[in-house]
Amino acid sequence: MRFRQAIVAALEDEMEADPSVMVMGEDIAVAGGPFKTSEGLLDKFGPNRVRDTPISEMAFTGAGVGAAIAGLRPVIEIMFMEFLGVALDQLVTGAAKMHYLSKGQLSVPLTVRASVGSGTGFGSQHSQTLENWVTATPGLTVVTMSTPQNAYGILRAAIQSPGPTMVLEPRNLYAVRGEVQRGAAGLVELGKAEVVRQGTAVTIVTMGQLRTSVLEAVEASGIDAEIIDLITLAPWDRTTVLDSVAKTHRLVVVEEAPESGGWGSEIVAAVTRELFSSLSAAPFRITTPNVPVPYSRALESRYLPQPDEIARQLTQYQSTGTVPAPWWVLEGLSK
Amino acid sequence: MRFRQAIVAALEDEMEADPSVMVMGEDIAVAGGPFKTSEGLLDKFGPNRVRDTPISEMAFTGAGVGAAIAGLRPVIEIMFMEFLGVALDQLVTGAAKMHYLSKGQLSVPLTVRASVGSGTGFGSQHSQTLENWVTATPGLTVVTMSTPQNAYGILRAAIQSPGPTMVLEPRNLYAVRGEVQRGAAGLVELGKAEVVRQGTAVTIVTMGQLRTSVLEAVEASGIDAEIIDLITLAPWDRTTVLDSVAKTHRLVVVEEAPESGGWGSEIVAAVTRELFSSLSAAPFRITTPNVPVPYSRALESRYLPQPDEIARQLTQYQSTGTVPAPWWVLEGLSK
Amino acid sequence: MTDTALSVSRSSVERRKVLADDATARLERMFEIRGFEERLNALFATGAIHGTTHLAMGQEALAVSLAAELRPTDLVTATYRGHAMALALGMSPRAVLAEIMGKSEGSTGGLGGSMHVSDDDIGLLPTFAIVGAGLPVAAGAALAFQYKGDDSVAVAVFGDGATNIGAFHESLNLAAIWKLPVVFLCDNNVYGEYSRINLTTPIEDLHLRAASYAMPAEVVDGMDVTATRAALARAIGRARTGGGPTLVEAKTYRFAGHSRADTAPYRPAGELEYWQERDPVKRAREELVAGGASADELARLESSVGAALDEVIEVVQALPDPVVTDMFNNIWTPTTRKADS
Amino acid sequence: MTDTALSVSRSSVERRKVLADDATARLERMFEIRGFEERLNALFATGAIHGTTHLAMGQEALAVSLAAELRPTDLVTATYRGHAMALALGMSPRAVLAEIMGKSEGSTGGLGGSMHVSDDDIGLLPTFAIVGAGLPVAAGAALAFQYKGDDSVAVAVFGDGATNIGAFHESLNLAAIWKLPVVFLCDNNVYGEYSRINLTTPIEDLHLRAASYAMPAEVVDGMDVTATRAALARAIGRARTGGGPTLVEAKTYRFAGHSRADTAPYRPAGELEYWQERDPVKRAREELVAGGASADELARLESSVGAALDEVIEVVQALPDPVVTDMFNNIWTPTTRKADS
Ligand SMILES: Cc1ncc(C[n+]2csc(CCOP(=O)(O)OP(=O)(O)O)c2C)c(N)n1
Ligand SMILES: Cc1ncc(C[n+]2csc(CCOP(=O)(O)OP(=O)(O)O)c2C)c(N)n1
Ligand SMILES: [Mg+2]
Ligand SMILES: [Mg+2]
Repeated sequence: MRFRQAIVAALEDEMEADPSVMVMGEDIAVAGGPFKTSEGLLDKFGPNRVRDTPISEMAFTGAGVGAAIAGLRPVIEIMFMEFLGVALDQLVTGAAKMHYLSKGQLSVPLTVRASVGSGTGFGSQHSQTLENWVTATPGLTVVTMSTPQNAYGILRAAIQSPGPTMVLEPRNLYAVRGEVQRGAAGLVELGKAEVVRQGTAVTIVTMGQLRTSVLEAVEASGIDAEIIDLITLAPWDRTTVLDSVAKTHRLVVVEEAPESGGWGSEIVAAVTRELFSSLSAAPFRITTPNVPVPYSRALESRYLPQPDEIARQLTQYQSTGTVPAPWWVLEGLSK
Repeated sequence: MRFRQAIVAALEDEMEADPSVMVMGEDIAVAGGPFKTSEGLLDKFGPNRVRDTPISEMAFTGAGVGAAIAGLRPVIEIMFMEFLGVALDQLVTGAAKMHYLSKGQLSVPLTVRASVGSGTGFGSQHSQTLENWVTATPGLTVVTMSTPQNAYGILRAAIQSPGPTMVLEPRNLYAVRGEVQRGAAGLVELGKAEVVRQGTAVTIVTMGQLRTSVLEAVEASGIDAEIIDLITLAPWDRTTVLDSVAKTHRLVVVEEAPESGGWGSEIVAAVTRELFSSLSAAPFRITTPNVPVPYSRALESRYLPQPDEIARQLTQYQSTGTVPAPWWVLEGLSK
Repeated sequence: MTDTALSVSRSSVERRKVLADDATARLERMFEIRGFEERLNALFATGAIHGTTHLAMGQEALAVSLAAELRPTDLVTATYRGHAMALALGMSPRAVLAEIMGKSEGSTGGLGGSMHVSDDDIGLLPTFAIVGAGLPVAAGAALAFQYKGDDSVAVAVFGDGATNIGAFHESLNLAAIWKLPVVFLCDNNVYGEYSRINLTTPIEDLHLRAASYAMPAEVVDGMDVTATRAALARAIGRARTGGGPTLVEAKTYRFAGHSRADTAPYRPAGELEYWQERDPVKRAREELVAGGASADELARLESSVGAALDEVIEVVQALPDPVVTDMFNNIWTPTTRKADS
Repeated sequence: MTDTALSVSRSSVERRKVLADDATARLERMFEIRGFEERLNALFATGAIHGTTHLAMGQEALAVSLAAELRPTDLVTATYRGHAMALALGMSPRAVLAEIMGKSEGSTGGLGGSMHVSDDDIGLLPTFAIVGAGLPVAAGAALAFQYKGDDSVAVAVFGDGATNIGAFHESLNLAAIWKLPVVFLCDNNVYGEYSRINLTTPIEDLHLRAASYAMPAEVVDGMDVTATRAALARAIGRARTGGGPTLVEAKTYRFAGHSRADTAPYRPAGELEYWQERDPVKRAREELVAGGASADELARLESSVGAALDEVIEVVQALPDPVVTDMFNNIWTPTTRKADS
């Protein structure tokens, strides 16, 4: 099935399993969702459990918080991650601290899904990933997805989790197809990274839509890389990453986030702190440039690190042990 | 004068110098500001230029954007950084991209001031620093302050700058006293870090209210540290930091931000990338723990890295070359 | 007549229950709230307390009438100006003060503080420090009640100033379109921080804003405990019986400044005095006396409440602080979850 | 009669100017907008364009009447559904299409795209892709005009759905309390995305929401270019002469789906047809003919506009893409500033 159908399947299976699960968002009911990630749910579960909201992200995100406190397991859809910019308060300053501010009495089993990322021609206000809005928030779990299978398993795990969980869904993957194992076997454990490919020469940490590009780049370059899909970004799986770098002695983070402020710095800094003396080369990040996401297809397709760019940087890194310059430096632009 | 009076002085001098400078915010006019950072301005400049707003951060932040585009130089006060959680959209998704989205035709000479940080007993929803909400935003300059003198100079420079600038003011410093040189000599250049103390043994990067704690810790420990106050957090001054670490071969970032998601990882990752082979020990960060800011004075006073904790970690790092554990690990808490 | 010393030691649910049918108990609770806040103010002045506080003197009638009408299974979102509401709803002065003083016995173990008192037993969520933030959350709780088909009600308490923030508008719209069992209770105390309402809001009768949502509205003299209770009874009853949300505007007045440091120099001359004439505690007392109660007995009740409060302060001051590692408590992560289960 | 081929090559200010006094020019512009969007839709269907687009067919009268009333020195914030507004205000089809096609000649050099067309010469800010985001910005521009004592006016154009978001409420309140020279123009086209207004909004007459801010309001048939222009003239005149803001609700209808992929299966039967009877282009044409214009000449005008548009499409498709390093243009930092000066 397609990635977006895996989302539907996860919602459907959780709604079947637990009558307290319900979904809300803009045009998710009658229309089945702007990205068809809730198609058929209204027919199956009715208007009490599948609700179209007004254009009011603050109200329905906050309503998700209140409903979660009062016993439901709401799943909120934020159509584009940017729209949290009008409602971030409810999640970061509110929901994430509710357990803390109630001495553990209250739980907020809320799932907030948001589509993220570039590649679909939506321009600079509908293409950011913006993980940094939510990652420095103790009490909030942040996850992302990269295949139809893990989309299914992660979303189900997020809905089951008793704390608030932000789910970042790479919009550009919604149409991707893949096998999906439904049911308990398809679940994904939150807080655990996935080792996508075992290798000994270098550890590559990535997530979201770049997982596929990294795999392609690794295959093209013939480097024996260990590829880790982080899946849970906060709190991320230090053990899996550290164990891998302890073995490979090298780290590259490939991320859809700007060179400045991107999430990969956290991985690099933590790994360097713990494994400095066993590193055989500088850890580094392959990122997007420090620019708003450009619209023109000719530009947007270069904005995100492409397989050939990743392969080029990896190859240079592995052969010289030095950190390669990104394409824009090679094209004469300073950082 | 006090830090908060240096803010007033900066506003006053800019308003004198440029009739297009005006200030808006909640209770900043008649009452002189909740933290008295605009005292006397209403009397001096009148109600057209000094405006009390309704409790509507989205409206008045956005109004600042519109007024800036239409020729004013508005200075917006966000009383507590958290309140941007209801208005972040206007700054990150809007203002920061306006120059880009107009082929450079439009400028947004907007200054958004927000008080940040812990230490004043305001609890978990009024004590965060939240730099990460704004730092991955190409087009937005983010600065902070640490002394009455640089508060004056930075704020004036921010108001003069043709791009949108977010000014993070450590609330806990408002009452601090210091000499302030007004006028051109007191200006601070944005984009440039300040070397607060020259030294050869280790580079310490810090900013905001921790600058003083770091100075104290360095003096107490007798280590010949080079202390850099970042001042501009985005885009930060890579040259000054890299030059310093090239000399000292060591880096410690001391920051008021959680271990996960804090801004210091960016510094560590960039320095490691550029100077890996010349580092003599692992760079690391001294941070706050991954918890919401606790209220009880007994706890809040430990939340922020204290001079003795900083000195302890520095001393161990310098004497052993290994990264020390933070206090909470010593007290039996895992990360 | 309720015994104060006893009521202090009762559970919050029991402390709530006595208000429904006993006018003297309601007056007693108003004495308690007023006395608590007066003492709190004095404690702050001595530096014994960290941070800030927001007093609700003048607004006691509203708190007590809401408490008299709600069930403990209903749910309330209130604000940083929430001590009166917390005491009225049933929290003991000891629990509230311990939290404000950052003691480990406090309702959040001293981790939340003055702006976040809470008590799950009586449905009081940690009070909200962000203006307007409680409204969507109350709407969401109401959604859960509606969803489950139970007849509980959610109440969002907020100020006049909060009616200018987006969350107010969005929440009322959402509640109206879904006919949620929620009461939006606007405590119009004339000021938002240091700004009089006319400086920030183009209308003074905030209940009129309900028309934007085709929502029923009530306006009531919030200094009058009897009238307020009747208005709230109508709104709560409507919500409980499937009639959807109501916007209730209670006209009150903030006798104290906005927060600790504020002496309210911005008040027009005579305004405070005008409202002090309408002091809700005074009025509730007069109403009781007019109904036959002994003025002397009420005075004795007031001083016994005061004495009990003095005792509470002594006790709470001696309570232990949390230990430093307590700051790591109650932060949910996928890993702690496993540890818990 | 205006020559289309010529008007296409005129400056945006000149293209604006012709609308004020010439009903035929207004109809011509409506032909142009309708023709542009029809062709755009077809182009999208062939895959020649990346991303998404939002058509405003059925809403042309509103765009043209606003353009006829505003000065180029006024300022407009519009939405992602902004091509009609951009063309009406004066942008050439070539500039708009080049941007939509991501060409370097586009109004932002192809960096912004369909949702962010802009032209500083006529005060059209990059159109807003976040619902409601343009309202506070328009209020701010109006504040600047008021501050400087100049008689310019700001206009925020937004949809019915946008009246449910917080920014709408906050902006109207702020504009009202400060009496800002701004017009809030709600293009009530009955739908927000795939949701009919009655499913998201408890009232259908959105101008009634002005009462929450003691703000004057107008409601007008937005399919009627003459009536709409008159209503806008009153609101803009009020703003220009110190009378403060107005909320104008124009009743229109969205003939197309929400965006590229949407075929609008959710419409009640007969609704589209009802509104197509009221097609603003058709009505404007009939009005002109009733006033004595030759139907044949208007038909020729329409086809010459179409031919000119076909030419524009040919030309724009052949224009060069931006070069990849262009994505680094126009990002302000303290360092670029020094480089610039
Ligand atoms: C979003 C937000 N903006 C500003 C503040 C600062 N603030 C705290 S209380 C207050 C005044 C609120 O006035 P009102 O709603 O009338 O409630 P009252 O304090 O009178 O009970 C303000 C502006 C805040 N806490 N949250
Ligand atoms: C804050 C925000 N939420 C949701 C969206 C997604 N969205 C884009 S257009 C739209 C519908 C807007 O409806 P309306 O205001 O009536 O304008 P129309 O599209 O009909 O012109 C929505 C929900 C958005 N862009 N911004
Ligand atoms: Mg008030
Ligand atoms: Mg619409």
